[in-house]
Amino acid sequence: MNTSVTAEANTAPSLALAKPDIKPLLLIPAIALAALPLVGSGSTWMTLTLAGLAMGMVIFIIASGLTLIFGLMDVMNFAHGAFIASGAFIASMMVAPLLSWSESESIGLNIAVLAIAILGAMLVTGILGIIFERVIIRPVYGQHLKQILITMGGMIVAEQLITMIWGAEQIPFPLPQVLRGSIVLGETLIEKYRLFAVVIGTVVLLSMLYVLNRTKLGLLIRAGVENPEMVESLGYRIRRLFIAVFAAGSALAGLGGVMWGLYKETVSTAMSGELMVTVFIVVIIGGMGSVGGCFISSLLLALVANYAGFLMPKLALVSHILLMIMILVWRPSGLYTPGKN
Amino acid sequence: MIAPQFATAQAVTVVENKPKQVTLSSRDLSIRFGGHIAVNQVSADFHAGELTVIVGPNGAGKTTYFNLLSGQLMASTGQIRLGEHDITQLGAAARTQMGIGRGFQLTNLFPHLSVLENVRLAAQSRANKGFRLFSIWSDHAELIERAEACLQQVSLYHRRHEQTAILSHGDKRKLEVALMLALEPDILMFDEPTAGMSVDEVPVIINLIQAIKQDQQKTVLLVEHKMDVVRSLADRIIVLQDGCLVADGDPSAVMASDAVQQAYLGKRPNVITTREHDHA
Amino acid sequence: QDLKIALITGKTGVLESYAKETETGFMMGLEYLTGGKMEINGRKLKVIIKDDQSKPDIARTLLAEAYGDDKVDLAVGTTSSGAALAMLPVAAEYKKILLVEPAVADAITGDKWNRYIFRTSRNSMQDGLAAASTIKGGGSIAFLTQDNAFGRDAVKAAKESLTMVGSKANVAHEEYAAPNTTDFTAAAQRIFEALKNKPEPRVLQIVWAGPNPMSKLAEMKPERFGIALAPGGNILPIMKTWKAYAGTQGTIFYYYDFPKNKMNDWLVAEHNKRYKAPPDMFTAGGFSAASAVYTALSKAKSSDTEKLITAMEGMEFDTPKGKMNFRKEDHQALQVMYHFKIKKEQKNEWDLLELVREIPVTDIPVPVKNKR
Amino acid sequence: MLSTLCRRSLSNSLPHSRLLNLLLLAVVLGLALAPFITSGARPLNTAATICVYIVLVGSYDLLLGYTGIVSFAHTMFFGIGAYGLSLGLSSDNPNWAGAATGILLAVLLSLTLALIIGLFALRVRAIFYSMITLAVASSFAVLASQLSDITGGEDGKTFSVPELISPAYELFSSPIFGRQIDGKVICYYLLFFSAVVLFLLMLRIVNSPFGRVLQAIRENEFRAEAIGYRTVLYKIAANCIAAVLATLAGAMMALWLKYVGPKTMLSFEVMTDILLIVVIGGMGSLYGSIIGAALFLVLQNYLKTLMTQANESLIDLPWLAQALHPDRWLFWLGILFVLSVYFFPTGIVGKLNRSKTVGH
Amino acid sequence: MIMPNTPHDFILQLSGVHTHIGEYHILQGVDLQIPRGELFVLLGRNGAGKSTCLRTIMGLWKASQGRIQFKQQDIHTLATPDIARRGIAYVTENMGIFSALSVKENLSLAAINGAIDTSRLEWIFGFFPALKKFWNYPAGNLSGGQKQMVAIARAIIEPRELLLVDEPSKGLSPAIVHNLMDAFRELKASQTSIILVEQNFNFVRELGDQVAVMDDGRIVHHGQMQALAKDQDLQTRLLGLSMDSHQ
Ligand SMILES: Nc1ncnc2c1ncn2[C@@H]1O[C@H](COP(=O)(O)OP(=O)(O)OP(=O)(O)O)[C@@H](O)[C@H]1O
Ligand SMILES: Nc1ncnc2c1ncn2[C@@H]1O[C@H](COP(=O)(O)OP(=O)(O)OP(=O)(O)O)[C@@H](O)[C@H]1O
Ligand SMILES: [Mg+2]
Ligand SMILES: [Mg+2]
Repeated sequence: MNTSVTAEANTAPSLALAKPDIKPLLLIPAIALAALPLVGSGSTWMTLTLAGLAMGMVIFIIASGLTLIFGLMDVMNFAHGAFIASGAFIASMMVAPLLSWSESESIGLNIAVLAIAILGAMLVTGILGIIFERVIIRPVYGQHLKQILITMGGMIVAEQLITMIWGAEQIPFPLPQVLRGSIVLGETLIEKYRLFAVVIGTVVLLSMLYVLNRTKLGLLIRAGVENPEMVESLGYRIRRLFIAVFAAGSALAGLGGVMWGLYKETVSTAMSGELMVTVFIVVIIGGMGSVGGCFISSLLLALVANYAGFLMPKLALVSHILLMIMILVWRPSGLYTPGKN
Repeated sequence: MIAPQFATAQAVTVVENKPKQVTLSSRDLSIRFGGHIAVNQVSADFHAGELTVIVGPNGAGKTTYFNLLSGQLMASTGQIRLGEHDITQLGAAARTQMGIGRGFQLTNLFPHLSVLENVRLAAQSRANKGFRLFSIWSDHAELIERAEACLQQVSLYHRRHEQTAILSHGDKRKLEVALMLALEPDILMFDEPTAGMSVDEVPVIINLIQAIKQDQQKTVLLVEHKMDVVRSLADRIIVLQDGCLVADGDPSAVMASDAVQQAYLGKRPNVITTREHDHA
Repeated sequence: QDLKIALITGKTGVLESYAKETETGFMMGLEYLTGGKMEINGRKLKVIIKDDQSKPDIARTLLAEAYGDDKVDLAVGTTSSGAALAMLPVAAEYKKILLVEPAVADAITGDKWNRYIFRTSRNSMQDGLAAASTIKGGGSIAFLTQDNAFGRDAVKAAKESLTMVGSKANVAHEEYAAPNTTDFTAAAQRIFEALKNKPEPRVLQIVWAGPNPMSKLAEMKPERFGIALAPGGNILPIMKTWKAYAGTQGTIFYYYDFPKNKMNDWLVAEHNKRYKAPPDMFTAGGFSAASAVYTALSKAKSSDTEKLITAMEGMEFDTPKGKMNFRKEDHQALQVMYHFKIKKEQKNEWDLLELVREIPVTDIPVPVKNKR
Repeated sequence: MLSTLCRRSLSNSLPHSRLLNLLLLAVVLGLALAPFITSGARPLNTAATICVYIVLVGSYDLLLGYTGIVSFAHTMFFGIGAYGLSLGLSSDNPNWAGAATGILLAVLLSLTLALIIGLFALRVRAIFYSMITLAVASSFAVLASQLSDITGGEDGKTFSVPELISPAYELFSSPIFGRQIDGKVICYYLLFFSAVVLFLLMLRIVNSPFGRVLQAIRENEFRAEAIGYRTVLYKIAANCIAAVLATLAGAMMALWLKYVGPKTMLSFEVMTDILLIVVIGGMGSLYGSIIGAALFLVLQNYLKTLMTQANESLIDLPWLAQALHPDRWLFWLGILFVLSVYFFPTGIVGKLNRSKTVGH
Repeated sequence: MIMPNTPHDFILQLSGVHTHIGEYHILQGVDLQIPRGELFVLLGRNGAGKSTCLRTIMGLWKASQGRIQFKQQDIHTLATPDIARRGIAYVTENMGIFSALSVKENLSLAAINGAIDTSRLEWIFGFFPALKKFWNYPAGNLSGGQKQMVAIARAIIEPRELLLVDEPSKGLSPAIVHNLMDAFRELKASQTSIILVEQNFNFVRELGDQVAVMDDGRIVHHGQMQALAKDQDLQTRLLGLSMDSHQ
């Protein structure tokens, strides 16, 4: 009761001396193994685990943009969902005329459709992100409260714009032929789409880790959030960097939208709200803006949801929230704090 | 007073002449940040009516020691007593209410409130009126008067209605002092109060501390790097180095010790001493 | 004096697309029936459209406003069941007719009903009975639905329906998944485990409000365990994505290609012309509501509530689905349903279903459940 | 004499701007006379909702504007109040004793929950607190829809109210000033006076020494602790006070609507509305809740009508007409919101009241 | 005042600079000429406008009127990063530490032209040994004086033509202050020009070449340091105290 908040923060072990922290990483196999005897059947367990891990990848892709923006720029972007939805809509619009390609048996054409959808969506949402940064976010850097408020305003406007442009109806967004169906090994089954998600997720993870850990960019942006004037006095055009990060985050949201749209095979305005709570939870329990933490927490969340859904469907109603509370009790600032790993 | 056993040979042994009432004391107080021990087994007693200056190189642990005494940080080991009470486990707010007041080295204020309101809040805390839910704050005129008086003492009265955020650095330092005054603590801990204050204001603060010192009920702790300030105020000097207490005692003796001369004042004692004597 | 009708729907919010269909259908219905003149018995017809955002409290207020301030003669609405249920007492308070369309909750014509309430849309029980009538033989059934009042009621109705139609099938499993579930792996695995060793045929019936998880389940290859899926019908844009699961069977209350009558022909043709797509379920629903209103007003020759009630109880009226009639006891419109199969060979993007059988009203013996 | 009384009941905190005072006076008079200067269901309904939202938003501002806590659990307390009242009244013979019991139990439940959340969560970083409250609130909504036997589930439920305020009751046989004094009007005045009392209470709290400490915590919690305030206690107290007031607002809302349901009481949309109103009205100034609630609810209720007209007159410009389609009212509200965060960061009240306001 | 230097010897010139912050008129016509390669001292009471003056040069406040030239080129129209890249480094009075970053990262950000030059780093470590010790430590956890060292080190980690330094000695222990004086001497020797705002008379008297005194947003005195140091009356008049009465 008596310890002040700041004191707790201050007594956190010295950052410089911390070793790589793998406990959160071990949590995943630990939970999976713990679930095995409960689930009973090996093939069912395998199906649940594989599906969960792959779904975790999808969640990670969707959350990665938010983590990036949140972690580096300390902006909680409530409008992220709108970017997700626009990504999906844009992709579905781009591939609509290419229906025959995506239905064709040719893998090349299928991949071409996917590439067009992904790149197109990322490009457009990236540009939208730049606009959004300019008109919405720029005036409120460093002011948390206003950020929450203004991005919520931005979310409302963006969602309405989407409805205005694409209407309220659901638009079909068919999976290309290669990604349809599942692979069955004995009684274990994995959907092809999920394998695809694993590939894309890995690419996103690795490239984010590379950019943040091997370049000055990550440092610069974190410094810029704390004290933009100082960073400018050192000679960096921090505004441009912020824009770049925001564009990247939004493009990732667009990618997330494509992935989510492909999973659901329809695109609708409801998409923007659907996953937001999940994504926020992922970002929170991953630790503010830690890419690794976000990755692990996405996988955890999806796995736990699958096991809970199988073992006790009632629990699945609140499994995300329980997981969040448990992790925050264990580590009050999330699995990882940025800079720590 | 117990001389710490680990005090080095050069350290000055304590000279104790008149028995004084111990108000605040620490026993074997330590704090560790990861692998770094910032305050290491520090034991010291502080007395009413005495002004103790704490000196030591940058990073010696002076501010951290203050943080431990005033409750901003919790000790890893050791004990802190205030009069009869063991306060080691108490939080900052509780200790403040028991009469420990402190200023911060790096200015720490309520930026969007007015200068007066900053001080008024401290006076209100002193009067223990924070949980008055149903009276109107402006009805408590005594708090406002008290706050204005404190501002006058640090010559900030003329800026009382301005927003704190726009004060210049030096003015913020003064406000920091005023805040502590308004708390009317029995134990006052100043952390480099004059850093950044312009030369003509420094005497104002020194006189203020001098006046407080006259009150035999008050215990004053002061961290200061300006040697002339130290010399004009200190009743006793404590030296910290790398978290350890290495000397404690009479000012002139402590200042003359080699440890202080080399580790603190600089590696070229001859240069320093000449200059010190020039202006003494 | 003009005849005023309020049409309340959830035009903004989650059910926006349904509401739009209802409105289109309703207006097209009036247009068709009045021959474009928008007049009944020589009185000009005025439709006041209101948006309740699918929020019950707003729906109530709007209905009160419609009756009290706008002085409408009768009201039609609304999209969300919750909002519709909240509106029922308001109709009684103002002693004016509320024609419910397209909300489906059984309670509307069940225990929450009052004598001012009529309903053109089908209720959950009718859905259940229609579905049950397709599985009269033996076998095993599992249900997948949402874990909320809607889902539980739907399964209750479905099970009741099975007994009522005398089906010999056995209910092997009921799966209640979190309403916001997006990943159905866990639910599917539970169902497969429960169903796989039960007597054949094995049917998994899906009752889901909102985008149907049908395709997600199909990807899990239920045929590995000899399980057939039986989705409820859905709106066209969703069924469009089911193309890959040709052969799957289910029941639906309207599909533009099934009914053969003049009214439907006009609707399909006009709708295709105006909106470049065939009419959907809720378009037909709106159209039917318009027809009920038109028939009642013409028949009663007055907009007096009591006269209308008298006219409407037992009233038969034309709809794109053929004839419906308001049962006297609970004012529910009895109507046919359709047993469909997903087409393999599709002629165009909207050519999705083929008719297995039209389920006649006699096969759908909805019990009367209100406390009249 | 009278003016002193007035000033004191407003806790010496009347705004400095003449324009603002006029606006406030207009709103309050409008609300006081609403049944007589308007006719029909919608205006009265709008006025009643404004009364409820003044309390709801004011209590939220206590947290957001004064203490700097972003909580998403406010709707939960609002819902508890509403459900409490509905349960208290859900007998065959609804009476005031039942209502009072329902409200009392709801207040107790809210207090307990606020205390627990506060103890658990107010010590973590602000953004975490928001997320935790978001999670708790959404779990509560799940719970409410699961317990459909008592709450009516997703659909919610309607209930009747004591005779005195039910629509059928008529106080006088003939209309007064053109308005039949029926149960609805009596109910309206019940809400209006509750709102007045609760608002004055909140005004007193924020202008008390306690209220000033809350502001200090918002400004610099660390320093507030260092000058001797146990900030956790203050934050928990603020949380509890806000929760209780929100509970009462919930009861008021339910009493007026005679309906409770998750969409109306617990949904995130209600939370967004609260946020919009606080920001548009002006954070950190309770008067903002009056102006904000009045403006927002009038817009919400009448913006569409306006847009319908604009839309019809613009039929030649399809794109603009599309944007002005009444179904897109939320779009304009969003724009208004963003602009107000942009240009009136301190809200309408802050803008009008540039000189020394309550906050500074 | 007669200046011995020709215009080309001035690295920085301010003429008639006014600065407004919101409604406040802070700088009210400041004229300054900073000779190349010298250490220029700016004195004045609290709130006189010294820090505002440095911020205006850096472009962090925009001059509402007047002209600022760096190496004979206007810079008052430029954005801060561009001003910095012309060769000006700045130590702010509140240090502007990036507290989440380590000391190393703080310094490597300051090295905008690439990696940190190790020999220069060793040179800095010579003055501020604590930096070496806490090299990988998050800068936010350092002591007040250590943070001050990081702030100064950041400004000198790469050679710059002009340094703006706001009260560098505050919070530093006497030994380190001496090191700092050495550092400034060496920087001067390498033709770096310095504008120093300082309250420590000892410090400025030893190092200062020219001095200006500010009051109320104006320059009230401008001349040679030596002249001011000798003239006790002038000191008392300008600064409220003579340099010798207070060391
Ligand atoms: N919260 C913290 N986490 C980790 N290390 C800390 C923390 N606070 C202080 N330290 C370390 O403890 C040591 C002592 O710091 P402290 O601030 O007490 O020094 P100081 O004597 O006040 O120095 P100065 O004269 O520079 O103010 C420093 O090395 C500092 O890096
Ligand atoms: N953001 C601001 N808005 C308005 N006024 C400001 C702002 N910052 C500073 N001022 C005012 O400008 C004047 C000059 O401030 P400045 O910080 O330049 O003084 P200084 O000479 O550096 O003083 P010090 O020695 O105390 O650091 C002061 O009166 C101060 O109150
Ligand atoms: Mg210190
Ligand atoms: Mg300054």
